[in-house]
Amino acid sequence: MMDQPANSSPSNTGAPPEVSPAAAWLDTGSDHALREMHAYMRLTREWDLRYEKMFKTGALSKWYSSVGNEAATVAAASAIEKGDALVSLHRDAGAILRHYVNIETLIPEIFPSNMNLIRQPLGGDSRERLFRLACQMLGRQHGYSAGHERSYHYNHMEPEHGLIHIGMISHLGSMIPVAAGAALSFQQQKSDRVAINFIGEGATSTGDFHEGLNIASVWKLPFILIIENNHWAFSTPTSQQYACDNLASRAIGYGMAGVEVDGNDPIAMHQVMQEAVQRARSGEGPTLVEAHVGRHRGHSEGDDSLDQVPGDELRGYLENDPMDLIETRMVNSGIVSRAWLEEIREKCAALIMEVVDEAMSMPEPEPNSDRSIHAE
Amino acid sequence: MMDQPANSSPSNTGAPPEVSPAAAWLDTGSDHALREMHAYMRLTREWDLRYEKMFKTGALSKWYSSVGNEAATVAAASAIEKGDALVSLHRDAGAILRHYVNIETLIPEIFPSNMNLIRQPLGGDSRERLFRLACQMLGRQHGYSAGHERSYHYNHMEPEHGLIHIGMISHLGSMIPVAAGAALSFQQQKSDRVAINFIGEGATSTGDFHEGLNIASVWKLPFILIIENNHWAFSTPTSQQYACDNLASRAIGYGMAGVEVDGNDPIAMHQVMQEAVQRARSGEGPTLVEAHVGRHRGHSEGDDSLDQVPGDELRGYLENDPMDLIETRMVNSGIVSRAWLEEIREKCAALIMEVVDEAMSMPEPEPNSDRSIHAE
Amino acid sequence: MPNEMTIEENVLYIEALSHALRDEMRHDPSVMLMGQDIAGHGGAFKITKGFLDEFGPQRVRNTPIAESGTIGIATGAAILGQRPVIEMQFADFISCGFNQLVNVAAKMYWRTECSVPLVIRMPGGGGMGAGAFHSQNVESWFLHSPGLKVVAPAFSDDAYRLLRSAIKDPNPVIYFEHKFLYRRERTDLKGTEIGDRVVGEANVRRSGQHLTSISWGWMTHRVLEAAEIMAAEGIEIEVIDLPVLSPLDLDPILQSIEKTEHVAITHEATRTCGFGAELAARISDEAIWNLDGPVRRITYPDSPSPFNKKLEADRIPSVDVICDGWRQALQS
Amino acid sequence: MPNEMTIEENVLYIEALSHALRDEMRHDPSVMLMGQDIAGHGGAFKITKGFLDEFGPQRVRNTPIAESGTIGIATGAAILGQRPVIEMQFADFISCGFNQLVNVAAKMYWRTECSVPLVIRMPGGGGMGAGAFHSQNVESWFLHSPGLKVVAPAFSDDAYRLLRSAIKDPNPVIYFEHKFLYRRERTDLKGTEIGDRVVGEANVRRSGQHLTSISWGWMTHRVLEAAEIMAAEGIEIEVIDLPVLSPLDLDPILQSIEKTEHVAITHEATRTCGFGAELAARISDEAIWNLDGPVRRITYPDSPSPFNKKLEADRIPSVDVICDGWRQALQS
Ligand SMILES: Cc1ncc(C[n+]2csc(CCOP(=O)(O)OP(=O)(O)O)c2C)c(N)n1
Ligand SMILES: Cc1ncc(C[n+]2csc(CCOP(=O)(O)OP(=O)(O)O)c2C)c(N)n1
Ligand SMILES: [Mg+2]
Ligand SMILES: [Mg+2]
Repeated sequence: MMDQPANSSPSNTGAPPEVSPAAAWLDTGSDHALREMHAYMRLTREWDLRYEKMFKTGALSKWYSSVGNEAATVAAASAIEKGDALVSLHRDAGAILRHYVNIETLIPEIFPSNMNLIRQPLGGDSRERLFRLACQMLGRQHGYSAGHERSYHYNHMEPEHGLIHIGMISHLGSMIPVAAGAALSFQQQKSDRVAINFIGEGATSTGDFHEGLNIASVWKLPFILIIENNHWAFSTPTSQQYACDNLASRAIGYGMAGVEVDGNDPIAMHQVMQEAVQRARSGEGPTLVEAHVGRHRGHSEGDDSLDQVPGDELRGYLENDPMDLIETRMVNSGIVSRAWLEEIREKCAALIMEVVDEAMSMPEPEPNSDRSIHAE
Repeated sequence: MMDQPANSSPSNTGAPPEVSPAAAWLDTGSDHALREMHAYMRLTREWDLRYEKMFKTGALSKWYSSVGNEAATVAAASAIEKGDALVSLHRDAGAILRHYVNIETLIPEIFPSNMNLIRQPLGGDSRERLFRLACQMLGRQHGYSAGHERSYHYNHMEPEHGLIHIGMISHLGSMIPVAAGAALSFQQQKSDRVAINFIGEGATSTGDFHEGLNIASVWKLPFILIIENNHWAFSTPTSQQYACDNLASRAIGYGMAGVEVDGNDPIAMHQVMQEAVQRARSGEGPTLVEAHVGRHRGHSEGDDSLDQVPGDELRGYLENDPMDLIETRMVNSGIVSRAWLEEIREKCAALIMEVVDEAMSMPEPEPNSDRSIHAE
Repeated sequence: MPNEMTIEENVLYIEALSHALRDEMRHDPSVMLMGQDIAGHGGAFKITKGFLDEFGPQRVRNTPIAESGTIGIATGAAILGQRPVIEMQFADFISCGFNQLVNVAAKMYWRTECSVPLVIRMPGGGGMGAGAFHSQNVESWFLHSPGLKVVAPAFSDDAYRLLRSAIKDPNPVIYFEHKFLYRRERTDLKGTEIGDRVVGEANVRRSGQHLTSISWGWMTHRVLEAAEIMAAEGIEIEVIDLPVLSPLDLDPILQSIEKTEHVAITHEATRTCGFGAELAARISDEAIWNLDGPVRRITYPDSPSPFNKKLEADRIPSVDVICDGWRQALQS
Repeated sequence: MPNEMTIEENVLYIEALSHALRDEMRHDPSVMLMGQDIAGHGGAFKITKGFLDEFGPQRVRNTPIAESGTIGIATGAAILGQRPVIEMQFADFISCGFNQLVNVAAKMYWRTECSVPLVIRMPGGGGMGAGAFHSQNVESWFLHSPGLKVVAPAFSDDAYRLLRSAIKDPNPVIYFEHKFLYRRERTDLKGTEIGDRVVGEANVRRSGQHLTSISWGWMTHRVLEAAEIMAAEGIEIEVIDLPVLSPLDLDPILQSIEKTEHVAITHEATRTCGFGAELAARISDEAIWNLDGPVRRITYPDSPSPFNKKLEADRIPSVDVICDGWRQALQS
């Protein structure tokens, strides 16, 4: 019988795995790193809270919340650069916002002027991107799919700024091979760019997970798949989804690198991602990252699927809210004050409110049943 | 990064892994065990040689040879009993013959009268089964699919004898979930029966391999999947098929038992299978068995795919022909003489010749384009 | 086991489905359910809420997210005596289990004479702004795949009766249930006898002498509405509903056409190679001399489903579009 | 890069495919091939033999046995500038990659305005006793899936020209090549201009005034043979071959029917919801007043393909069956 890998994860108790220490390379700049991560996490949190509210008031018919996923997604996207491909799923607002938006151009006072960002920002108009994103969520003409597709089901390309973003289709697992294919295009073009993609732990049961990762590893594609393991797929717990100790161990079966990480810790997450990106850029092939995050909401707003989550487990997730964790850490280490965090929160909320209100006032698309199904 | 499992296999050099010792439980009866395995392996070998010849003379339009797979398949099927389900692929004549036929009723002098068979044989008419199998290979009316399906693409059920055999469809991987479903039916019926299924190493890349094994493990189904790793899929070597050290390690990612074994050694193979069957019968769930076998022939007769196999590697396979290995072992340990082995060979060849000739003289089916697509 | 029937007035379509599943599970212990989130949660639409408690985790199984694996496992279990009923969370996801369905399950009986008593429940259709992947009507793929039976009821009573028949049938049955009807359609369950096979059915739901309309699922309701409007104009539409698409019962259609000499097919599926094409082909083959005009097809265009509701509404045949289609058919 | 054309006489269908791939790979460095056993071995049919040596392992890639993964990866690469051409080892295996094709690749442009220049080569069709899983004709599934183009050439010259056009086209193209024709059909490659899009084509391959026949792929050859027989009886068939099924060029068909007033469609695919149904529906919708009889469909029955050659031959429309179908069409 095969040995089980040594570092199996704690089983799905409420508490996430122990917080890993920040990476050595970030030590000197860790104040900066925390501030940067935090700003985007906060922007993402306010983004979601806004739509959750709109769902409650009936202004929106459906919403999949990414509350709880902010540390994992923001930190993951912090590891990619101009020309890299982001392929996102339904709880990846953090990755999208991190990649699309230079927050300091929208809220100039948010960072000290001498702050080094972890990565160089993409060029282009952050405000317009954020605005179009809001239009997209609301099915407006000005959204990225002109009202034809829902929420995160769109692509957005700005070749002039090296922005490559491929959104999801509903069929889970399908985007894994597609994202690996983006990585293949880089390999073919002999560029050192990489593609990153997200997947829920539930969708690791799909055939496309297997086929996509296997080919990616055989072809040594510059590809990173991040499992956002929130321990529930709709109403299905991991015990009914898979029987292995941890999903990162599947990497063994593909002969690729596999890492398990606390997805509530953006610094640990970022380090893992940096290493994976480095591996990919240097031709050493793909990495499977399993990031444990908490399940804070129902599967989608308004459903009662949270009822399936045992009270203890849920409490563990809420007590380890990545927003709270990072803010406590920042305050405890004296980087910022609670008052300043509150100011940031208000600024982010105000920005989102403004953008979403503006999007709400935009026109819906006009009937066009002749929209072409073929590129001309 | 995940640890690699300790017992990784030798990479695909020509030579198979070292021969494991026969299992302790077989020690006392190992003469018998070898004789039994050998008889069925020889029957299988002669079966294939006959069709290979018919292919060469044009009497048959296509043939996938199972030469080289006899030890693995015969030993695997020796581990199942009445009421268990056999789900076979294209190189599993050994398993089918072992399961269908009581060779001692066809060639009464083949075993000493005091010999204990590893398992109790199924009841029913061995000669008729063998004959119908030949008719099936030749597309005759009397075959198991009445000429509608090719070669091993058929099912055969004899409920009164506890014979449950589901054959393949062409689409590789598809039968894995189906075989797991047979195991599910046993679980539902609270019986302790098991289902075994075979797959080539190439077809482990299919999504159905993943989906089937994952569900089987989550549901703890009494299911055993045997990978016949002949290191080539048509013309594709394992280096272009997967990047892991060995396929048994995939079991880790499903939280199931996984074993790598020398498929040229029927005693080692049988031991592994016995353990797996035991595990399944006692409710401990599925096992993934990776049996290394040699690639002795082209993918199908008459193609030139063997040209892709490096000469050294091919030589290694031929030198480790499981027929030769077992016969040398039997002779060296004084169980039988070369002359007796030759007699067995002749008897098996004569039996096959007779049955196949008889099948050749049988009528082909009559046109019936109204054969029902629905059960009435 | 008891073979009890639910007899109840004014039953929601979605409740009819629950009743059928529950009654059939009580009746036949080999019936088992598989699907994503169908156990504790009761499924995305709560059709199996409470089933886990009544029937236990062996017979009501949450599956991993693996449509192909699930259909394959159900097929294997069905060959050996179980009667699995699979819930697709949405009909659209069947594409992920397509091979198992069209190549393994569908062809099994013809190939091997082993029967595969398997039902796949397919919550399908649009009208709710659910976008390109939660709105599709894909019956035609399966009608073009020999070996499957295909059901698509429009009314609660048909839904109840045919779901039970589908489970009893020894063949794989693709059972399309329309999400738009779940909480909108109500009919009495009267205890109509339940067949142990799915057979062709073409039911005249309204009589008329000017034009024969053929439809199924949600569209039958729009057609009935449209027929009211036309009646006010003095035009009487004969409305034929097809709760069973395969096997097809063509005779009532041909008889109706003999009377009306005009025919229109309305479907929500995209146009090219939809079932409307097959019906049109059959009708013009067998009844061309009775026709006083071409067979009209009133369908979704060849397009994915838009998320924006206005855009979607622009594509689904509306009552107005149906009436217009009929007027044109009658003019030509 | 050179845009050279192969000009050669008497070229086998299978060689035309090789030439098209090679010429297009020489012309456009973004073209890459993926498929099982296509590299060193040159594919199950040896169409890409020698390509590995000429173009190297980056552009000629053996894939693991993973149709869905392969199509998905090709789709991702296509979005970002590659032009992948996938070889299915047999067309039948497309069912394993069905979701990627109909939901990801097909809908991508409509959803996102990102184009997916992808070709899937599908060695399909029967006639060789290859059984239920190596003989299917599944074009209709894809014709019912908006966003795909579908090609099915009958002649070497069309095969060459349309494969090159398909690779240049910015859309996913399902390219059916018929295995029975591989080593039987020969035509001259004359250097006909190559479009950079696949557009509808309906080509009159023989003129006649009594009946319009529509077909594609292998069946066009049987139809031409049958037309000879009928000619000897004084009946002139107008043979229209459709090398492109989608987009459909209907006009030449309607024009022909205006003249002949009779029409029959012959296809090797199973009958129900096959493309014959769509053609029959379109024709009877747009040309019913020109028809002097129903639209006949001469097709495979709704059945899998038998292994035994006699049983198979009994199902594929033969020259005799085609002639009979026509005679009936002309009588009615
Ligand atoms: C192929 C497929 N099957 C079923 C669904 C329905 N579905 C949507 S989300 C979901 C659960 C996803 O769980 P997980 O992958 O863990 O992601 P999470 O929502 O927890 O982030 C399911 C079953 C789907 N989208 N695709
Ligand atoms: C889904 C699918 N794709 C492709 C094929 C074509 N094919 C038939 S056999 C084969 C190679 C199989 O290799 P392996 O699984 O290693 O089995 P082996 O023949 O070596 O025993 C391939 C690619 C198939 N049958 N099914
Ligand atoms: Mg989850
Ligand atoms: Mg192999």
